[in-house]
Amino acid sequence: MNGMSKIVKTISSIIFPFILIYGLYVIAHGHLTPGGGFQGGAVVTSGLAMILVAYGSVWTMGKIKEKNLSLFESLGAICFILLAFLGLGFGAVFFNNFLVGSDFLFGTIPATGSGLADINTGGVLPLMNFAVGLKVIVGLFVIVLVMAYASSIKEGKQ
Amino acid sequence: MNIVDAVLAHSPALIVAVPLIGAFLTPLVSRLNDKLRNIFVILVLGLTSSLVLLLASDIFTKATQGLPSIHRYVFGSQDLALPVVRILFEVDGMSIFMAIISAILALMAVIYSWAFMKENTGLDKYYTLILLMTAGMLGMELTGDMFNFFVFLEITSISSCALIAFWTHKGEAVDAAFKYIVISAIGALFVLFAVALLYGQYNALNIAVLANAIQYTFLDKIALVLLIVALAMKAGIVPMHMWLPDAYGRAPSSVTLILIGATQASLYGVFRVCFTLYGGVFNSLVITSNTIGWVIATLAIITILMGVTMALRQSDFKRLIAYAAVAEIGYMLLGVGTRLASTYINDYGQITFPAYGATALTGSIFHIMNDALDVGLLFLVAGAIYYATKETSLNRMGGLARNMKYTSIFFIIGLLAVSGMPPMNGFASKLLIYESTYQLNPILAIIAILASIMLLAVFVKVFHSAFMGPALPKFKNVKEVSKSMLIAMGVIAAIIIVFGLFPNLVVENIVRPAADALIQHSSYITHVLGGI
Amino acid sequence: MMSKRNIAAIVFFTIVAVFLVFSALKIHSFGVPDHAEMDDEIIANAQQETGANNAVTSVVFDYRGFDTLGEATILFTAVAGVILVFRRLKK
Amino acid sequence: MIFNIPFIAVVALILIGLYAVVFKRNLIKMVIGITLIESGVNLFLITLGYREGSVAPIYTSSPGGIMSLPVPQALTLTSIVIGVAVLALMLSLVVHIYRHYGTLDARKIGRVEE
Repeated sequence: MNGMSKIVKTISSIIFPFILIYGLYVIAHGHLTPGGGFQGGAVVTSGLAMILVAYGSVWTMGKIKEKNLSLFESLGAICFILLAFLGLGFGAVFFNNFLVGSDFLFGTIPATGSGLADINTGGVLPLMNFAVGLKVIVGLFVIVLVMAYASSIKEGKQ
Repeated sequence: MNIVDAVLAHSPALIVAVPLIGAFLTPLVSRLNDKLRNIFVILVLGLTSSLVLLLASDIFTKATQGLPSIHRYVFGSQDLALPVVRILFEVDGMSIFMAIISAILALMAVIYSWAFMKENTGLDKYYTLILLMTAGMLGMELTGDMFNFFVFLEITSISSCALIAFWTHKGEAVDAAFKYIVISAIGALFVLFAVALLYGQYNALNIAVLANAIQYTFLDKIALVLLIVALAMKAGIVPMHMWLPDAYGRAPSSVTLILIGATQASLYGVFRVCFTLYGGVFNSLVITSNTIGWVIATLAIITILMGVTMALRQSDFKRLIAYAAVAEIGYMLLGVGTRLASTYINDYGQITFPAYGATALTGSIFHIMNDALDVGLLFLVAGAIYYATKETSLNRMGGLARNMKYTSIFFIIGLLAVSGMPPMNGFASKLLIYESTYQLNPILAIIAILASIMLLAVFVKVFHSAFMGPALPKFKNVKEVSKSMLIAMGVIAAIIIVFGLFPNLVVENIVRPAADALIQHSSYITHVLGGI
Repeated sequence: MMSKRNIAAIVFFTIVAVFLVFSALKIHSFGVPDHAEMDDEIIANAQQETGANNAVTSVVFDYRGFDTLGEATILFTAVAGVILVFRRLKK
Repeated sequence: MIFNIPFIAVVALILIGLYAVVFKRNLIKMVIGITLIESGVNLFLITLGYREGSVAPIYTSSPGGIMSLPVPQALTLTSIVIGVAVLALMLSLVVHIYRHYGTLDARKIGRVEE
């Protein structure tokens, strides 16, 4: 897979930032509007996969070493489980939502009943959304990249 | 010493969280250097095993003194509101008993694979997957929530499938892994379908709440059948055991050791579904529990005979041990089948089961631990031979006892233990199963004993062809395997001998509380719904 | 000629088919769940307990957060498995 | 609503998937079959959580009225990601089997090593 024509490459590099912004929006507003870590991460990964198809897996593999990609992925996973351990630290129970109601980050509680709420609500939830979002973006992209790269090398029993 | 109490209070969550955070950290640690990563993984699993033993000692001491001994841990908030909304771990005697097996097997596998895996590549992913598989097994055994059980079942299946395909240059390993993942995926999806059926009817996912709410409607029968078939498929019970010899035979030996733990975790799932989730139903309807008991007993006899006869015909070392493992699962089922088939209505009109029913269940649960250790030791010996001679088929081996002294001693111990000979632990548990099945129906017990002797014959043949005989020229420079493999095999052999010499010590204060915990279906429920 | 394996497959398939059809007919009719206490309790106080307006996210990350930890582990396992299968074999 | 049509669709999806897995020889078709079963079970989970005339359980500018059950939607989210993980692993194994055996026919692969 050594990439497509020039037109496809330029168009995909133009569109990619919009997909990225939309995906990050879905991750960031997971606790307000429908969405969250998994769904937003999948949107961003679809943008990255578009870049992979447009520019070819050999070029992308050269650009992004797969080793430090899996570094990011374990980073996202560690953030998620650290949030759970912090729950054990502050809230005395594993996975406790210790930020709700506290005046710390994301602490406020929205008005009950239907209505708009600012992003500063939801306690641990937005942080978990970011951690899972980062993990899904990097994880799914590594799967797509490794499979595309491995099936593109033709030298038989590798 | 409130630190120990605090750790004990949080230990159900830590037992699963420590291997998980270890697995997430392994890629980072292995970026520094390999030796540090091996030490880090052994430390993580050592910490997990000590947490499991700490929790087990607390549960079993309380159980033997008759105090309520179920640990309940709610994730997310301390108090437990009545429509159970959060996930909670419910650790009773049976689940911590299985967790001990999984933790010990994982620790031994990691120590064994320090030297066994030295010349392979991709080791940081290998150790990450081993830690994830351990976390999956422990989560399966400790959880009190049906959907959580499905999630951990899936973690165990995916990580064990990737580990079976570790030697990708050998085509059969990848094929065995594909067979394993197809069967696991279908089994897990049927478990999810059954959980959805139960959720659709009772709007609850917690095992205790469901066990209390189940009225054995037509849909519950379908959910029960789906659950038992799917989990039996994963536990390698006869009609669906095709994947087991390939998976056990093709995977590296250290992976097979943990795979035995994963298979027995699915067997634990079958027990939990039969005795706790549908426990109320089985206790109330004598006819169904008798018929199901007889079905499981005949299935067990078929498993034993199938395992032993196939083991006779194998020429590959590991496939032969894999078929012996299938036969051993038959003995566990025989104990459970006898227990269920022996229920009767006594003259007061209550449902009770005779004394030999209790010994049958105790024997089969004790046999789970014994079998894990015995078959595990045999697989480690097979791995040691493969490591030293790169040879797996028995026809091309011979005279290895000369230069692999310790491995042959461990093989003798494993050989006696698997076929249930007196000094070893296999004898203790099989004796319990024989004497109870004999009282139910003598023919079953006689077939079981004969099959066990045939198993002995099989392994003596293997011992002769692999270890005795003339020294083959091509094994001239074969030297003994390195230290870390011997340590792992030595520890397992030591546990086997200790359990074999003092069986009643182990049965009285570990196995009996586990068996009682499984049977006390009502105390499991009141511990959640009673809100104690 | 139907091989033995084929007959066993057909028997297995028809049994599962019968089970599934009966379960589809016997389940509560679409849109009218039998019980909903657990979910009503979540809908009632999801906003107060977790501070999130989206009840599904509060279930995913707070009420049943441990499932999502298992979820993240499964994705992590799949990535590790794929990289393991496609690794370079020579040192 | 209409006579349980969604549950009939669930059963149809699962049976088609099961047919593909049990009877098809080609490995890729088996993988597609498993994905079909997986989507059937997900549809079953979602349809259990619907209530007549209900609204999505999100409070931000929600039109009010009764809300559909949030728990099945959370379970389906987890089940979809599990489906992705299993699919990714199976496909990478199929790529390796094809590269090693040169064929995707389940019968020939089984025969080679016996």
